[in-house]
Parts: sequence; C-alpha cells; structure tokens
Amino acid sequence: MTEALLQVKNLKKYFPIKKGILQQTVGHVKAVDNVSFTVNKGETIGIVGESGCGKSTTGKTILRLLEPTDGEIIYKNENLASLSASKLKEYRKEMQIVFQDPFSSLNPRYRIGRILERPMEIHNLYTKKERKQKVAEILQKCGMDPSAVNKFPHEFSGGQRQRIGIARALTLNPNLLILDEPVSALDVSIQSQIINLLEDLQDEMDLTYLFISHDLSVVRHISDRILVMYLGQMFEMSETMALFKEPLHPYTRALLSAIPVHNPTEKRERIVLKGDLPSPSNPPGGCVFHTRCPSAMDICKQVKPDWKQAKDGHFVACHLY
Amino acid sequence: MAAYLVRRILGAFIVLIGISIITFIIAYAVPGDPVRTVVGEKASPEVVEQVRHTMGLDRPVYVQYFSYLNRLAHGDLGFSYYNNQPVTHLISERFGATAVLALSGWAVEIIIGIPLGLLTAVYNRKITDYILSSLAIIGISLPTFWLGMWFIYNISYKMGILPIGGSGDIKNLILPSLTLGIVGAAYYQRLVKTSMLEVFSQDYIRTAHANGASSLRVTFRHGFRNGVIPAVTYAGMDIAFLMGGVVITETVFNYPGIGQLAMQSIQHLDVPVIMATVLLSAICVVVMNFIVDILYFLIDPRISIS
Amino acid sequence: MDTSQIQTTNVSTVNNRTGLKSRNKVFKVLRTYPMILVGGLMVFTLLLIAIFAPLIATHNPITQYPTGISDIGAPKGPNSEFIFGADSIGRDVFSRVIYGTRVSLEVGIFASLISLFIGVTLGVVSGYFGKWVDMVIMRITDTMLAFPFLLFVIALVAVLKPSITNVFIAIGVLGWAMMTRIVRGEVLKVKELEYVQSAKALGASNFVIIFKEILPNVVAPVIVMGTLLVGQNIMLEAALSFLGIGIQPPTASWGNMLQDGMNTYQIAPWLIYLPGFALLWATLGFNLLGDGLRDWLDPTVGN
Amino acid sequence: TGTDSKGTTKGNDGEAVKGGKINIDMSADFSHLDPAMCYDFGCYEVVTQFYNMLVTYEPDSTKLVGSAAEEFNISDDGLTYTFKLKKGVKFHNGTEMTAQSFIDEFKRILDPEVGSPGKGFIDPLVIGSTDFSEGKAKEISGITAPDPYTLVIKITEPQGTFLNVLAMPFFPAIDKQYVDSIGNKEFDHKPMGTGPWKLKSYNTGKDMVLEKNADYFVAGFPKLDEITITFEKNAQSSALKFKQGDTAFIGWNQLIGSSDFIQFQQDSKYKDLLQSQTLVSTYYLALNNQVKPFDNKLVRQAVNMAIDKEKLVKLNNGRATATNQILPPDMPGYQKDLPAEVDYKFNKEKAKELLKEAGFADGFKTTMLTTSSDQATKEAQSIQSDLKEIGIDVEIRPLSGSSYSDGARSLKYGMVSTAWFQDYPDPSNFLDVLLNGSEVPANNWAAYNNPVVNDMLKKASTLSPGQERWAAFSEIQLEVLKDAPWVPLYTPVRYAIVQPWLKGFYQHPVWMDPLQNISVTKH
Amino acid sequence: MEKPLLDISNLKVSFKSDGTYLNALSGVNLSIYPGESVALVGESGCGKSVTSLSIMRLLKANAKVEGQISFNGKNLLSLGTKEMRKIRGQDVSMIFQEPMSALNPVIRIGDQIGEPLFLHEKLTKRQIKTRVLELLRLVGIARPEEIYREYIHQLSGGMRQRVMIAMAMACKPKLIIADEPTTALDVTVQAQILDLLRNLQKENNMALLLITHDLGVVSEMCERAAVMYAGKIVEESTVDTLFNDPRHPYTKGLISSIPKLEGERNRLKPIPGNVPSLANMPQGCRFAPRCEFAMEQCIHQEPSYMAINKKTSVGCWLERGNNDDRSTATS
Ligand SMILES: Nc1ncnc2c1ncn2[C@@H]1O[C@H](COP(=O)(O)OP(=O)(O)OP(=O)(O)O)[C@@H](O)[C@H]1O
Ligand SMILES: Nc1ncnc2c1ncn2[C@@H]1O[C@H](COP(=O)(O)OP(=O)(O)OP(=O)(O)O)[C@@H](O)[C@H]1O
Ligand SMILES: [Mg+2]
Ligand SMILES: [Mg+2]
Repeated sequence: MTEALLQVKNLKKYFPIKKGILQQTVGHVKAVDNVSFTVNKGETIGIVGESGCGKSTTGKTILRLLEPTDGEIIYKNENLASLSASKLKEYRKEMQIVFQDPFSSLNPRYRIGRILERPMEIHNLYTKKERKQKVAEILQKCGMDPSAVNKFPHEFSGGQRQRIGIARALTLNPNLLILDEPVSALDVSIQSQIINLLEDLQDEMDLTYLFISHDLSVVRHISDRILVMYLGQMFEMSETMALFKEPLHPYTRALLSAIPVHNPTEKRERIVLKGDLPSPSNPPGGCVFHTRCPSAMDICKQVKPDWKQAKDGHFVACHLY
Repeated sequence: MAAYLVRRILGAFIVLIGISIITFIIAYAVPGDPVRTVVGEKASPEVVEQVRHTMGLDRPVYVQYFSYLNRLAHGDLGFSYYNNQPVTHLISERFGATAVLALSGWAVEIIIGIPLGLLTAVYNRKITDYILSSLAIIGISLPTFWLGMWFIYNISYKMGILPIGGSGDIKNLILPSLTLGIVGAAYYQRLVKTSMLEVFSQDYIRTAHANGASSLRVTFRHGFRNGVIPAVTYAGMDIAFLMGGVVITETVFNYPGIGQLAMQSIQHLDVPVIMATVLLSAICVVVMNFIVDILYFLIDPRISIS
Repeated sequence: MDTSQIQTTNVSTVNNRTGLKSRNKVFKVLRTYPMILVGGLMVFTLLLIAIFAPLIATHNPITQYPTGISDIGAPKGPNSEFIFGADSIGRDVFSRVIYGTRVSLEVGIFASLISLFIGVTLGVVSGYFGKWVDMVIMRITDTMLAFPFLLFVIALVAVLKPSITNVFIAIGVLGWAMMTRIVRGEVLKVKELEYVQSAKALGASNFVIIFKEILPNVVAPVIVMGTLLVGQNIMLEAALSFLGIGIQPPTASWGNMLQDGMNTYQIAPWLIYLPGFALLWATLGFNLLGDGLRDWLDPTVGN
Repeated sequence: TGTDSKGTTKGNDGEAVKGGKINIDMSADFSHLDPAMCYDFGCYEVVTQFYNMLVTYEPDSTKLVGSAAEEFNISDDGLTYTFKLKKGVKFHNGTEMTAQSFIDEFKRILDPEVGSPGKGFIDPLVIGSTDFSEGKAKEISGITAPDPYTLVIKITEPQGTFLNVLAMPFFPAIDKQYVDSIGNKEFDHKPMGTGPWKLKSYNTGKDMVLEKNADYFVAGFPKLDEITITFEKNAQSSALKFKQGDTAFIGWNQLIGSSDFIQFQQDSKYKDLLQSQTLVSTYYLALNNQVKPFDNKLVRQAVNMAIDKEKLVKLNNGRATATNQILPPDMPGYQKDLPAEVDYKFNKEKAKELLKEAGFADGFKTTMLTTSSDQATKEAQSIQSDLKEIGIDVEIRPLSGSSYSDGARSLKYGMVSTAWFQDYPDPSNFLDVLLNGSEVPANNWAAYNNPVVNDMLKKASTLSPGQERWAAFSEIQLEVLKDAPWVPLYTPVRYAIVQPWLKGFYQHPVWMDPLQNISVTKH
Repeated sequence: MEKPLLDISNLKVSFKSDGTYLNALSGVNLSIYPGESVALVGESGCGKSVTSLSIMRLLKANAKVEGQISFNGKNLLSLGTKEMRKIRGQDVSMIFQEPMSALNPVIRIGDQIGEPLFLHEKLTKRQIKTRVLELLRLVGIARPEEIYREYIHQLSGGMRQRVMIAMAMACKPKLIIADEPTTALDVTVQAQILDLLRNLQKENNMALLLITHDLGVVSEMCERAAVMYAGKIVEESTVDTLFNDPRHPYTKGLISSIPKLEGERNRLKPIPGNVPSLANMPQGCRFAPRCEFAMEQCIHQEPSYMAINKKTSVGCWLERGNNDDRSTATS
C-alpha cells in the first residue's frame, strides 16, 4: 500500500504588495493559493504551469525557505509550517532541493569537495575522513569522477554542475527531493542524461521527488502524478497517463495542444489561448482562467470552482465538471 | 508619482533630522568654551557666567538640542559667537557665492567629463582612449590645492590673465571652478565610459545596428540616454563632493563662500556657524539628490511605473 | 546507469574570478589588465620605501640642520648635502618624503580598514536581514552620504584634536557609507543566488551563511573599493594637513610638507616638487590598481 | 593741539593727488566693529577709523594728545579727569557729539548684557562703576557732564595709566539713539561714529569699503575718497596682488608672508619700498611655574639657556631681535644691560648641567601649546628640537582661536608659546598684567605667583608716569627674571611694503595706523 | 531552379581571445530561397547566433570572418559599411530572443518601430506614424494608439515579442532572421507568436531563417532544417525527412533523447558526454568522441559535408558508403 510521506494542506503563500507613502500593504500576490496534495513515498509528483504560476514558491514554502502564509505541511506527523528553527534543522536533512540554474547553484569560491562536505559539516555528521569518503561515493553515484573534488565549479559544464548540485542534495541521505526545473537550463542532449540519472537515483536510494517543470514532455516522462497550476491555484491533478490521455481542464488541454510536437507527421489540432497571463497581483474574479478560457460560461466569471474529483483519482477545479 | 514624492520627501526629512542631530553632537563636543569666544580673552568670570546663561549654554544637552530645532524651524540660526552677526545673514551672503561656484564647478565636470566619457567609450582600447583615460586618472589623482596654487601662480600671476582669487566677477570664477571641476570631471568620464560600454554591449544596440542605423545615430539616439543615467544618479552625490571640495578651493582662491566660512568657524569654534554651514551643505545635498531623483524619473521611463 | 564519460572541459564562459593557481594565469591577468601591473608596481615601491625608510633616508627627518636655511631664513635649494633641498626650518626634504611615505600609507590603509570593517559589517547586516534593520541602517547611511565628507572630517578632526591616530579614525569612521551601500547591493544580489538558498535548505545558520557563503563573494568589490579608498584617504590626509589640521609636526607627512611648501614655493619650489610627486604617485598607484582590479573583477564593466 | 599730522614716509616724492581710491588686503575679517566688543589688533585698526576716543597717540610716538577732547586736565590728586570736548563734531548721521555720547559708551561697557571685555579697565576703578554694572544705580556716579562739552571722570585711586586706558578703542563717542534703534548685535557690524571714515559697504568675510567722512572735524582729512579692504587669507596672493600694483600696501596688521618678504628683500625693485617698525611686544615661552618639572627654578633656567633665539630670529627672516627680558626695548623700564646672573645666555652645556643638578639628567617629557599659524608651528618645532638636545621631549599642541587661550588658561600644558602686545605704553601693562599672582590664570599663563613681586607691583602702580615709576618697574623685572618664569624669545619688527605712489603711510608703535593721512601721487 | 536569396558558402568565423583565434564556425554552407522558411537547430553554443550575426555583419570586433555570404547576388562580406547599413532593416531584418533587452528601454515603442522606416524610407513623421500603427495592428496588438506611446517595460513578454516582429516587418524585408524568438516565452504564448510569425511570413512571401534549439518548433514552422554541431552543419534536409529518416548520429541522438509526448514512457537514450569547447575541438569528426558509431577514421579525419540525395546533405563518414547521388555539396 502507498504510504503518504508529505501532506500539504491548504498551503498559502502571499507576497505583500507595498505602495503609498508609508509602504502600506495594499494587496497581495497570491503566489500559492490554497494548494493541497499528498506525496506518497517513492513516487514522483510533477508540478507544471506557466511562468509565475507559483511552482517554485510551492517548493520553497514546503522547505520553509519561504515562510508560509497559511496551511500545513505535514511530514512524519509533524507540521513543518509551525516548527521552530532549531527543530526544523532536523527535518532539513530529510528534504532537499535542487535548483534550476547550474551556474548560480554552486558557490564559485569553493572547491567541489568543500561544497559537498559543507552539508555534513553543518549537521555535524561524520569525521573528516568519513566525509571525504562519502563525497567520493556520492560523486560516483552521480556519474562524476571523484577527482572532481579538487576543482572549482567554473571548471565544469552546466550538466556536470547540475550533477554536483544533485550530489550535494544527496549527501544527507534525504527522503524527499524537490527538483525545481532541474533540467530546464540544460541542452537536450544533457537533459536526458540528468533525467536518467534522477531515475536511477530514485530507484537506488528510495527517493521521493517533487518535480517542478514547465516542460510537459519532461514531466510526463518522469512523473507518476501531475499537478497543473495556474496563477497560484491548483487546476488539475491526476495520474500522469490519465491526464495526458484525457485532460479535463480547458487550460490543461490548451497547454497540451500548445506544445510544438517534433514529429511533423502527427500534427494536432491546436487550441491557441487568447491574451496573456493576467497579472498575479490582480487576478480576475471567479475562475481565474475565465478571461482566456475558450469554454468560459457565465458562472465562471462569478464563482470560483471547487476542487473536485471528476474521475477516480483525477481532480479538477472547473465548472464544466 | 505623488506617493513616491511624498515618501521621498519624508525620507529626506528623516535624513535632515539625522543631520541636525549629528551636527549638534559635533558642535557640542567642540573643545573650548564658546562663551570665551564671545566675550574675549580678558573678561571676568562673572561676565562669562552671565553670558553663558544668556546664551542658554547652561541648560541640559537635550533641552539645548530641542531649542535648537525649534529655532531652526523658525528659520533662526542664532548669532555668530565670533562676530555677533546673525548666522542667516552670514550664510545667505556666502551661500549664493558657493552655489555659483559649485554649479560652475559642476558645469566644468559635465562639459569635460561627459564628452570625454563618450570619446573613451567609443574609442575603447584604442590610442585615443588610452591617452584620455590616462589624463583622467591623473586628474583624479591630482591634489586640488596643488592644482589651485598652480593656476594662481601661472595663470593669474605669471600670465596675468585672470584675477588672483576673490569673487564678484565671472573672471573670478574661472579658475576656482576649473580647480573644483577637473577632479570631478574625471569621475564623470569614468562613469560615462563604463556605462556607455555597458550600453554598447546591450542587445538593443545590436537591434539598432540591425535596423541599419549609423554608428553616430546608435551612439547618440540609442546609447546616450541610457549611458548618462548613471551620471545623473552620480550628480546627486556629487553635490556632497562639491560642497566638500569648496572648502579647499575657496581657501586657496580666497573665495568667500560657505567653505571658507566653515573653515573659519571651525578655527574660531564658532559653533552656530559650524552647525549652520554643515547643516546647510547637507540640506543642499539632500535637496539636490531629490531633484536628481525627479530628473531620473524624467530620463528613465522604467522608474515611473514601479 | 548511463556511461557518460566525464571530461572536465572548460566551459567557455569561464568565470575567471577564482582559482588563480598557475603562474600563467597571473601573467595573463597582468597582460590583459596592465593597469593592475602598473598600479601594483607603483604601490609596491611605496611599500618598499615605507618599510626600508631608515635605510633609504639620508638624514634624520626631524633634525633641523643649521646649514639648511640661509641667514634670513630662506630654505636652501638642492645641493650636495640635501639632494632635494631643505625645508623652511632646515630639514632634509628627501628624507622627510621617505618617512612621510610611512605616514601616508599608515593613514591610507588604517583609515580604509576602519571604513571597510564598518562598511562591510553594516552592509552585510543590512542586506542580509533586510526589513527594519535595513531601513534603519540605510537611513543612517543616507544621512552620512548627505554630509559634505571633507567638511565633516574637518569638523571631527577639530573636535578630536589633530593627531595621526585621530586623523585616520576620523577618516575611517566617517568613510564607511559608500562601502555599506556597495556591500549591501552585492549582498542583496548574492543572497538570492541559488547556492545561498541551498545552504539555507541544508539548515545552515545565518552565521554560517553570512560568513561562508555570502562574504567570500563580496570580497571582490570590497577589495576594489578598498584599494580606491586607500588612494582617496591618502589624498584626504594631505588635504587635512594642507588645511593645518592633519598630521602634526615634526612628523613628516606629504600633506604637511606640501602645506609648508605652499607658503614658500615661490622662493623654494623644491618644497612642493617631491612631496607633490609622491602624493601623485601614491594616489595614481592606488587608483590604477583599484581601477585595474575593478576591470578584472567586476564583470559589469564591459570588456 | 592737532591730533593728526603728516606721516613720516620715505621716498615718496610725487605730487599728491586730491581724493582717489586704493585697495588694500587684510588677512582676516574683523572680529568686531562695535568698540565695546573689540579687543584685538585686527579690529582695533578699523574701529579707530570709525570712532574717536577722547585722547589718542601722536603719530610715531607714545605721547597722548586730545582727539575728541579739545583739552584735558588731571587734578593734582590724580583722581579727577576733566575733558573739554570739541564743538560741532558730528556723527556720520548728522547728530552732534556731546559729553553724553561718551557717558553712553561707558554705560554700555559696564552693561553685563553687552558683555564687553573693556569692563575690567574701568570697573571698579571709576567711581560708581560697580553699582551701575550691578544695576544698583541708574547712572555712573563718577562720570558726569556739567555741560554738553565737558566730561568729568572721577576714579577711586590714582592710576598712572588711566589716560592710556581712555585712549583704548573701548571708549569713543557713540550715538546711543542709533545703537538702540538697531540693537547691540546689529551695531557690531553697522558701525557709525564720528571718525574720519564711514562704512560704505561690508560683505562679511569678503570685503569692506570705507568712504571718506566729508564732514570730519579735522579739516583736510581724510585725504583719500575711498578705501577697499579685501580679506585675503592667502599671504602669497596678497604679495602677488601688491606686485601687480593692485593693492597700495601690505601692512596695517597684514603680515608679509615669509617667502614674500625674502623675495621683496632680494629684489631691488621692492627692497626700498619696505618700511619697518619695532613693536612694543615680547614673544615668550610661558613655563608653568606651578607644575612639575617647571616648578623647579633650575629647570626653568636650563630651558632659558637651551633655546637658540637667534635661530628663531632667522625663522622670522630677521624680522625680530632676540631678547632676554620681559619688557620690550621701547618700553620704559627696559634694561639694556642686564646683570649677568639674570641674563640667561644660550649655552647648551650649562643647561644640561642645570638639568642634572635639578635631578633631570635624563630629561623629561612635556607639552607645548602654540597657536596654529604656520609661523608659530615653525618656531615651535625649532624650540622642540633645541630642547630635544638637552633631553626634553616636547609634544607640540597647536590650537586655534579660543581653544588656544582656553588651553593656556587651563594651565594643563608645560609650556605655552605666546606673545604680548602692549595695550598702552606703560611697563605695568606687561609686568602687572602678565606676572601678577592675581592674574593667574587669566593673563598670567606662567602661573607665576611671587608674593614679593605682587607687593612691589601694588606699590608701583600708584606711581605716576615718570622716572620713579620706570625705575620701580625695572626693579620688579629683575626680581622676576631671577625666578626665570618665562623664556623671553624675541621682539618682533613689523615690516610693511608700500607702493611708491603712496604718501603718508607710517606704522605706529602702539596701534593706530593713519589711513586718513594717506594720499596717492600721480602714477 | 530559382536562385537562392541567401547563399552562405564556407563561412568561417573565429574569435580572437588571448592572442589566439578560436574557431566558432568552421565552414558553414547554407542557402535560403525566396519565401522559404529554413530552420537552424543545434544545442547551445554550436554557432547558430554567430551564423545569423555574420549575415548581418554584427559580430563583435574580435571576430574574423571568412567565406562568402551572398544576398541577392551581392557578397555581404565585401560591402562597404554604408551599403551594408542599407541592407540591414530594409532587406534583412532580425528578431532577437530577449525582446526585453533587445528593445531600447528609454525610447517609446512607436518610435522604435518607426526607426527602420525613418532610416530607409523617405517618409514624413505622420506617414511613419500611420505605418507604425498599421504594423501594430498587423501583429495583433489591441490598443495600438496607446501602445505607440508606451515603453517596453510596460508590456508583457508576448506583446514585446510582437513589437519586435512589427519592427522587423516594418520595411517588408526579403529575409527575416529570427534568433530563438520564443525561447523566453511560455508555451501558450509561444504558440501565439509562432502562429503570427508563420502567417506573416506566408502572407508577405518573406524568407525566414528560424534559429532554435527546439525540434518541436522546427517541425511546426519550417520546410527545411539544418542541424548544427560545434560550428558545423552536420545535416540538412526537409523537415519531414529529417524527423523520419535522420542520417547523422547526432541528429538521431537528439531526437531520441527528447521525452515523447505520446506513447510508452521508455527510458531515454541520451547522447553521452558534453559538447566540446571551442578551444578543445576534436580533430576529426567533432562528434566522434560522443558517437556510438565512431570508427577509427572518424577520430582522425573530418568527413566532408555532401548531399546524399535531393533533399538531404550530411557530413558523416557513415554516409559515405550509401549516398544516393554522389555529388558533393559546395565546399
Ligand atoms: N519574493 C517575492 N516577492 C514578491 N513576489 C514574489 C516573490 N517570489 C515570487 N513572487 C511572485 O509569486 C508568483 C509565483 O512565483 P514563482 O517563482 O513561484 O513562479 P514559478 O511558477 O516558479 O515561475 P517560473 O516558471 O518562472 O519559475 C509570481 O507572480 C512572482 O512574481
Ligand atoms: N564575441 C565573441 N567572442 C568570443 N567567442 C564568442 C563570441 N561570440 C560567440 N562566441 C562563441 O562562439 C560560440 C558560438 O556561439 P553562438 O552564440 O553562435 O551559439 P548559439 O548556437 O547561438 O547558442 P545559444 O543557443 O546559447 O544561443 C560559442 O562557443 C561562443 O562562446
Ligand atoms: Mg520557478
Ligand atoms: Mg544564440
């Protein structure tokens, strides 16, 4: 039976918008608005959506890199959202994050060895010797030569840096890895190397992934379940194959159809959305998608749709269902 | 924009309060007895105490500070300990002179600095750049007072073209403003060069070329405005520099302005005047910064929205 | 798993800020940024002069030689005894300039260190912690920047009484504002970088993040700024001495030598040649070095 | 008796032109223009141009003659002074000067609100002065005006120098109505008196223009129409301006800069234009007689012998003569030949011996306060290096303005390098003012307090001017010199340089320079 | 057959750095016919932008360019500056990747779009304005009058790219070079922009050189595609053939390393290793160190680039044996 590793309940993260003479808060960017989902042990959840829809914010808030505005993050029966900093440190070992930009994710001042030992230093784990050994092990696991420890980040290519970034996240033997667009900045030929690496590591180390990406084909490839977000809100969540076979939400459909397919023989019908993404500081009322939705109804302008299960394990927030 | 303005004014106001506190503290800490300065060397102790009381110098510090603020608010800067003149009178007489000097120094900076910056940027790493940049860096490294003395001796005395120090005429202004401006010009040169080079590497410059614009047009129509924006920001801070620079320039050229007054009042421990000159100079800086911000608004459309 | 060969080829956008190990790289930097070489050599000679001043100086810098002035008190020009002439009370100009190097460097460097220390501390705190801490520190910084610096230093030195220590304390204590701004800006930039976020995610404390992740990355602008500051401070000391409130006699400083010379330059121009040249040399050296370092270390300067 | 007469100038033969304007420089702005407030050389110069005292000095001499007073009379007991004022003397605004004009100024001097430094010169000496100043009386009982042109001043005890006091610029005629109309503070920079010059314009710190008082009560004076005084702090610039012919002279309290003086002297074109005047003044080093180690007479004598005064003269470009005593050569009581035991000649060996004898064989550390001018620091450094040779380490502490005088009065410093210029030509102005124990710390910066000397001073002060008085002060000086409380350094010689086309310029030994005598020749 | 509008032959570009020259392009051949849309695909750093900038002669001063680029019969590389300026913006125009930085932040949008008109067509101010408004409408901007007066930072990403396109279209050029025009955009917006670009190109019969690293975009937009690797074109073909019958191992690798949007989720088949840096170019075939079919010959000798049939040209030793018609491509 699947065992829930992490439960996110009604998570909200609002960024204040300050204006006026005294910089009073005049509103909020609802970067993450009422997001709930469960991550089971060993699975990969994909989060997709367009730029600015709150994917990264969700990831960072779960790790409390950003303080959540509201909601619960339940991990091992403990609500991380209300944990003190010192207690949080314990849990931080078990959840790690890998960022998108391989160039800013490693401190250019330190050699790779230092960078990889640092997490263990912070948590006072192992002796010096053991650390070095551990670093070598992990590097090997991530497909890098252990001699890399003596080099500086700039001496590596983007793909290699991303491997090092992943290695760093793994030094503390985490359970959960949040991958914030780990392959978006990479070339396709390297991207596939990293994806394979991630799949291997998952098998080997029994990892759970929260995989954030805007690239649907990558998400489809790696995820067990997918969450589609739009303007900070959950639009649809389902088992991957089901979602691609039969997307329910008009937005998901548009998203899928907008992807240029690299096989010219299978040209598909395309739904081109009108207009641009509304400003997250001033989202439309009702369903936030109604301004661009090809099948918008009157009710969509007024009422925000509920999050409901349309099919078995297939959730959607849309008045059509 | 209105909200921004108000906030900006509020910020400036806080800075002014800070300035008044700091000047007050400094003035308070000045060694020597201001009362003695007023009554002279040989006055009897009773007279000294009497005058101390009249001047309010026997009250607690904070009371003195608040009464100072209160008087400030009424435009009353008190009387000079040294020669009994109302400080407002002393300052207003010299302020105009200093303003003229600072502005013309500033003009020198701009007139020399910006074209030099443009030239060195356009001819980056060419011989023209090397020569002009070397001159500029020597300019920055020149001691102001040295330059001033050199001007006086060679141009005023030996060549006899311009008057030796003093004020009142355009002729009196030329050498001091050159002295003041030459050092600063080099700063502008560097600033404009750096930012022009950065602008030249921007994509929109490539776009302009791609549209078929000539180099001249690219430099001036597409690059210049973006390139001078940092120079505009600097202009605000520059005022602080100029207000400091006038101390030396005015001393060398015997130019009766705020700087000279400040030096003199520091020598005489003329506390009200010290406070007023420092305060006034700082106010100038704050006001100029404010104006520059507005200017910035006008030049750079990106700011007006956020 | 995939058998990707891992070859460590250099990425073309090499970040050449770090890892200068081989001599070749040093040469390369010096060749690309000749200002570093020229400025560095100029500064280096000054350091040598300062260290070996007693060996270089031909005379005691504070002894007043009766042979140094004429009967009516005119200083003697360059001659076999005083190669660069004597000053208005008969001291050897050359030896004073040599010893003055010590004073100028001392003031320039110590004052800069004080400014650096205050500026970096406040800048890091302000940039890292943000919110009201930032607000307060930035307001104070604005206030400091609004003061005409020279005037402020003069007032402070007058209050503290002129002495070599007080001069660099005044210059140093007042000169931090620019540094604070620069460091804060830099910290704001670095703070958002992903490696800092990673460190946070790893549970690193603020202390560790500031000292291990952020500080090493603001070192470059601090070094550049610090170098330029040394030049500026040397000039500032000279200006203070010129106004009569800097280094006090008989200690020789280029500034007070120049001041002495200014009063007599028409009959004894040698009094301003050597100290003036030394001052120019020093500020030029530090400016060149600083500019060169900036070109090299600061990627925002286009090249 | 006429107050003003022709100047003693040399070499200016051209024919004088009527009227004309000249420019002169002044090294600093005037501290005060209110006669009640003015007590330094700078403002003395200008206050005396706007105002007239009752009496003044004859040109080129120290003899007092009437100025606003036609004639004066001192009663035989020396207690009553009667002045007959000139009639028809008008203020610049047309009001007539009367005896009340003087009484009003005396009242201002005594008024604590005004805070005049001149108060000590007449309070409590003048009868009723203390009562008035304390507000117990509405009038000064000792000063009366029997008629508008007669002024009578009564003092409590005979005072040989009282007439000299009255010649000080504290006590001219003022127009009370005018002062009241603008207030004391305004009056300090809007002078209005009976003097030869009127203030035409005044830009603080920049320049001042004096305009001829056409109604001046001495016919034919002043000779020029207008004088522009520019405040030029830079001595070299002043010299350059003189060379360019822009300014009429450098003098009148404006010192010729050291290098400029050397240049003028070496240049035959300018050498002949120099005029000199030995001042009645002494530059000295006050040793702190009450604090270790200077409380030891041997140490003080050692310091006296260690300093090379000729070198100081050299540093003054020869514009000084070394001195060995307190009174300047032109002061009555000066002794040309001092007895050997109080004439401390420059002798380093002897000085070292004395120090050893005093128990300071290894020397000691001390501080020296000096003013912050370039010349002062130069001399201080010379003294510093002299003392270094006998093992005394001196730290120079230059201070400016009132921090200097406050420092001196604080008696915190081992030595104070200073100078005294006469207020009036009487030896008491040196010995009594500077060395009386009652003047510690006000003017007696050496903290010298010798009961024997104090006693002698008290007796001598009642003597009226004349040989007896001078002898008494000579004796006091010898007594003082035995204790060696000071190191007398030198007597300054003031040089002025005057354009050849200028007539009537001279330097006065006391203080007033003759702007009204100056005229220009065709050139 | 028609004469090509643009004919690049044996284009070599090298950059001076530290006294040595690094070859960014080593012999690129490419032709574009009037009205045709051609894609140039390849991974980051393979020289796509350098190729496009060489056509416009906009490379930095440290570049050394050799070879021939003939446009309408004129060799662009030997034109004078003035003549070249006439071609830029009028005959050939460009669309850049980052509209935010490619447009001037302090010049009003209308004026920027009008710039090529001002430079190349003798029009009055009013005429320019009318034309600009027309262009704005053409690229689908709703409030042209307002947008005309606004600044670039006031627009969203998609709108900015529309402005860029309007500017490129202003003088109705014969060729538009679009250097990754949609990389910075979201998928839904990208779809809009690609639609727009395709329609405009077809309607105005302009040739389009589309530079991209996204094979998906290629297949939707272009008729022909050239694949670049490390400064060389390794394969060129019609789009259909390229996807259905890739010849070069690199092209094959690229296609197979991309996750599919349909069908089974099989394990990806990555190309091993990294793209070589300019300074360390392999001697023989540049792809050899990463190529699973690499032979001894590949390591030592560079394969020549040649047409193997009417549609396809390839530079690979594997194809030497089985090319259909044995004519070598222009070398
Ligand atoms: N620190 C912050 N302060 C204010 N607003 C923020 C902050 N961080 C993010 N936002 C806003 O929150 C929203 C969601 O941002 P987020 O970075 O989570 O988006 P994303 O889905 O990760 O986008 P991308 O694909 O571009 O990475 C955006 O509108 C963004 O502007
Ligand atoms: N001015 C230059 N100086 C030195 N090298 C350069 C210069 N411009 C480009 N290069 C190098 O030339 C090579 C090709 O660059 P180019 O910009 O054409 O790549 P690209 O294919 O457009 O890649 P991307 O997809 O990242 O835009 C790169 O290795 C790059 O570093
Ligand atoms: Mg994100
Ligand atoms: Mg590119």
